[in-house]
Amino acid sequence: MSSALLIEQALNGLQFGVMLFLMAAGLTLIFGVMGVINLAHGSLYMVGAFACAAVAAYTGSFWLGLVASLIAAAAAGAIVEVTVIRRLYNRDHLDQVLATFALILIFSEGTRWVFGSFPLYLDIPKVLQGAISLPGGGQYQLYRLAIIGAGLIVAIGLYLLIAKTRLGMRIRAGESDREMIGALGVDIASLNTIVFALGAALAGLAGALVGALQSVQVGMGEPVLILAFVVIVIGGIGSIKGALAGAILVGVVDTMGRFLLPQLFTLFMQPSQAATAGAAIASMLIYIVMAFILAVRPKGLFAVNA
Amino acid sequence: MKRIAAAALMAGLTFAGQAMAEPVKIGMITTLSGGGAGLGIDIRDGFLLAIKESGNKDIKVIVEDDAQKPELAVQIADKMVQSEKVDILTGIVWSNLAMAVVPGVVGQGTFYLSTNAGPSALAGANCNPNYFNVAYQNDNLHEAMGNYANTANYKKTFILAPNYPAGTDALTGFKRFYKGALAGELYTKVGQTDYATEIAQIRASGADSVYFFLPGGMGIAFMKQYSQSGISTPVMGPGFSFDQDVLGAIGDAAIGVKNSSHWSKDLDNAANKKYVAAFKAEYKRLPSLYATQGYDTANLILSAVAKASVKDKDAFRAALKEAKFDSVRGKFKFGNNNHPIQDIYVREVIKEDGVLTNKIVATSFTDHQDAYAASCKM
Amino acid sequence: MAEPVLSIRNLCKSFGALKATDDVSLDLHPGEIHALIGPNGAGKSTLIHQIAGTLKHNSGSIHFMGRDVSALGVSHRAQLGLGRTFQISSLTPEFSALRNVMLAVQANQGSSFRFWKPVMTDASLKDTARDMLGRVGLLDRADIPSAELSHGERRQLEIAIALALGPKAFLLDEPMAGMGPEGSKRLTAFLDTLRHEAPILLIEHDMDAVFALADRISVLVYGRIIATGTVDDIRRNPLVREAYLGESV
Amino acid sequence: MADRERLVNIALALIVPACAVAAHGMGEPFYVTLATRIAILALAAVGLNLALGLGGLVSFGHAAFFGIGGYAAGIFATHAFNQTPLLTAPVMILATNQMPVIWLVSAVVAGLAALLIGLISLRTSGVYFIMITLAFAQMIYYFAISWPAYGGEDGLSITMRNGFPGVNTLNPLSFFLIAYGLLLLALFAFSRLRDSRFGAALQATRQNEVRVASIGIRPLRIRLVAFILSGMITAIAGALFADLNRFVGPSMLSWSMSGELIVLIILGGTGRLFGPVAGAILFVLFEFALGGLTEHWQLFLGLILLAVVLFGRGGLIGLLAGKVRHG
Repeated sequence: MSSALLIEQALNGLQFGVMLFLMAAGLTLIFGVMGVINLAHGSLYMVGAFACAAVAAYTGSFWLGLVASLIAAAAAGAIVEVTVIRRLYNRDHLDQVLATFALILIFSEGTRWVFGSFPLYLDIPKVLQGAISLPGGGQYQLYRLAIIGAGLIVAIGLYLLIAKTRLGMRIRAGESDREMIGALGVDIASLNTIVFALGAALAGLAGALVGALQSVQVGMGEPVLILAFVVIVIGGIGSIKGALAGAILVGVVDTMGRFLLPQLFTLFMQPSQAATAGAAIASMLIYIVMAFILAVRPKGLFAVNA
Repeated sequence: MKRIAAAALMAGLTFAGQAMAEPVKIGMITTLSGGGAGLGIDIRDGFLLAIKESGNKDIKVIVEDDAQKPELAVQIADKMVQSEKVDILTGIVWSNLAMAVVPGVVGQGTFYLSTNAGPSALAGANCNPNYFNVAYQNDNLHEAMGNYANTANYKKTFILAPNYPAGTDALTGFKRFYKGALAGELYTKVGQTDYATEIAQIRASGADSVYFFLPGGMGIAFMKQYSQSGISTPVMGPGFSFDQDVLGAIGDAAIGVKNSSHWSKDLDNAANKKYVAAFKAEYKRLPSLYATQGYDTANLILSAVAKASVKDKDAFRAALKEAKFDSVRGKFKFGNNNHPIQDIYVREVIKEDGVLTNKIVATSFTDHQDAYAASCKM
Repeated sequence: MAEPVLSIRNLCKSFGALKATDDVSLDLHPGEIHALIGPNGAGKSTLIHQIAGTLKHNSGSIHFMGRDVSALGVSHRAQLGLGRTFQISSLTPEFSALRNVMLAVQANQGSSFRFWKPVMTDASLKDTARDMLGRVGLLDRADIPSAELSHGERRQLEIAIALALGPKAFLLDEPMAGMGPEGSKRLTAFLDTLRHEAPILLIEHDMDAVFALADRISVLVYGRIIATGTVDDIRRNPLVREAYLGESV
Repeated sequence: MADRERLVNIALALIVPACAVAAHGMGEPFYVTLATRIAILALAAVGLNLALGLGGLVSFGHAAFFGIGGYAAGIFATHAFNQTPLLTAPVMILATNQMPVIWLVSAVVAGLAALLIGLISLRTSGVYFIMITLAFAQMIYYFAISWPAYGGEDGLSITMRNGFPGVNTLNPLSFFLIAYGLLLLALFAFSRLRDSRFGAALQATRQNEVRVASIGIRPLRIRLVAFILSGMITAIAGALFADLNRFVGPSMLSWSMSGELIVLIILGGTGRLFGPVAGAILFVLFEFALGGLTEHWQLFLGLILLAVVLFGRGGLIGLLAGKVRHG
């Protein structure tokens, strides 16, 4: 295999990882501040993708769609927080799991009711079509590079938000001591709503960005949700840094596994068999990696309050 | 309690003579919720359209949603057979659901007519006289494309499919007829939505063509990403990856793609013209392959009902097997294993009045039968 | 002098820049009550946590019954005979007082992997547990869920649980807290007899109780032990008077 | 209160077989099948209730054990039907179609899986535990999909339902009675275990882990054993479920199946002896009734679940019999 192909695959892994980061960052932020596990995070991703596709189809502009996806997902997140999640802060995780599981059913069927049963169309914007040359003679798609860039900007933005702003200070305070920030006179209720909407907006952004690459359809959020869980478990729940590291690790391991394992297996198997066996192991690879990491570090790579 | 779509309610008029006929109860289990709902809705709509057109008020259709869950499909099938006492079951979209439901249903002596799924297990050694497939055997469309790849003079095709039985069957089907060399063979994760890795490998392989089998959202994602990546290597796929239900989501990226199908909107026969017009009038959209299979299945049942009582199993079975109905596919007959012997065409995706659709460009097979018929002892 | 039951040498624990335990050495001899006093935030509970194993120390050693227990977990140390009460009552809230103690008896018997016989018909558990509740004067509250007990009653229950473990040493973290003068007096009398069963490391703010009970006292200030000695030694120690007694007595 | 719960339990214990027998008498085998489905799902949930209700271990991966049991039944049935050995090397193992053997195998295999999963996941708690169990179940799910030997995504059809000595399992009522008998057995075992020394330690571990450790009981061991027993019971239910449907496939291992098992318990009442039974009755009836009403039935199912979590705490048993009292 050529080095150009390897570089291209590494970039693919990075891009996949960055997309997972957008999902995982919201999940981990919500958990860190509110202690809530939100299974419906995948639904917010779907909401973002549908909003983007619908608005882009209506206005003809991907960028308006992107804005719409942020607004729609943030709004959906805020509504969910105010109507449902708020009642669950003092409940155990079991109730949170069940309530957000119910929300998945409601979101999925609700979306299907509104948008119908057929997948929607969403294409990448004109400016980002095409590819650029890689060192070594390869080509890489501009849009995917843009996703990597957007993800890194979000990562830096989140870092600045949490490290430098008043909101970030409150988030950090909330992570370490929920009662204390109440005592300091911070309005916890609105802080929670804002954080939840922020996490939702990140999921919506991921949905919109990815929606242009794949099919915008009901149920698109759940497979990503489970991967995002793996990411934050590996990274350490509640840690944004961990989410970034975990996401890129999962993205690269998954991509490279799919790429290299079948080729590795051809060394001692027939091509057809190697292809299926390699693919089978590749599909389990990130879970195996997760198991190993947890065996060594039960609280993940960047454990909060270890 | 149940959704009863009685043809009589829809068609209105009743005739004294028909009122004497024995009622026929048909149970339809199909996917009406979740990500795969579009396929089931098309099957149902096509099926009910044919029943409505017939004006036959003795046919009762009970429709239920399986949510694409095999366990739920089995439960509904049990209910329909044991409690509703339906005479005929139909409607399942997915092979894994069919594998869960069909053996039990036909084992209990109920007729099952497949509107889509055609797993090889039910076509070969486990064929059953009460099981009729009105769609295609799963391998057929892939075989047709393999055959077409020879005609198109492709020498180095890259093939890929999800890593599950239907996927390996698909590529086996393609290879059964394809004579060139393989530039590569890949199995992707079921439900995978990002194909950058695979596309990079296709680009690096120097293939002269690509054949893929990626049903549903997987195919949409693959086609979009493939076209966005700027590769110009021609793509081939089975018809259902380029049919009316998904073309809108793929967009212009699909234009020019060759795909195999046993039906196309532009097939030149009277039944098809009438069907396409009626479907558009009724549902305000173009019919898909799935809708067509539902429509043909309903018409097959109607033709058998006209000949024999559904209570006389042997006579009714014979009437079904005769397949004397006006198929929108033009000609249609069953092989020894109750699977279709039919022509399979190669279509090309075009844009017509601003809508993406297909037109036939070649015939890959004439009177094609599946590869498993020989192992069916029937 | 007999071998100490509990022997702590040069124990250190820091949280970031804060030295919560700073080179602490301490012995607990058979039959004695060794009181640990110090102002709030001096690191008394942190020290108890390290002895019990709920916190890991950074350096130094903890020997219990002649054995280095530094590497052992909480439950292992408890099995060796460390009977601990918590500063803030830590019970199984849904269980009655009796069942709380029964669980400790069961743990002491080392037999939690019995799956079939109902505990409520198990005389060996029930009778022993009732004895323990009787000893701390809680027998008439045996069937009340521990969440519904009064604060003082929960303190008594903590001690009953520790008793049920038949420990080789007691670690009592402010057992008198919030008890009221009458209760404190009774508990003081009770602890006075308890020292013959096993020595007690006692953390307590109630100075009357400490001076009445303690054979020796160690004074902890900012994580360091500034003095150890008899009651009279400590009363007279100028360092202690300045750092501690001067402010709080 | 305790007496009222007993009354509710007896009513629940009688209502399911009464319906099954009545349906059988009226020649409505489907309703017998529905009752069997209730019994089997309840059995699976009894298993989960051991970990979740008594131990507070919110396992979001119990579908793994359910599916392992299902595959054991499917694989044995296939080999027995084709008269091929299960394993030829290193030792020849022949397949049997006798349910008791299959249940034993299901339980042992699931127990081993639970041991491995438990060893890693039980070192964590709370949300970590939820997500890790989910992730392990997904791993097994993907394995089942891409493992071609036993059908992969298509699953495995069971041509002949497995047998039980002296009983015709093809008769719906007989099969119901087997499933129901096992359910009663599991409920009995659950109640004994809950009141036993182990049960006391397990429930105490849920309430206050530090307290349990400080009296010398190792919470990890208690939880691990509970998790294993829990997985074993759920696996036996899985074997029955495959026999009921005459089919096993990866969907039995899917995360939504794990979610449904949790739903059953909460609908019925977490930690309550008959909670799983009440929950299974409600869930199957919802699915059955709503599914026939509208194609958007999952939306309404979601709304009902949400209402139960937000307002109906304690589930059906909590509603009928009041709060839990511990002796």
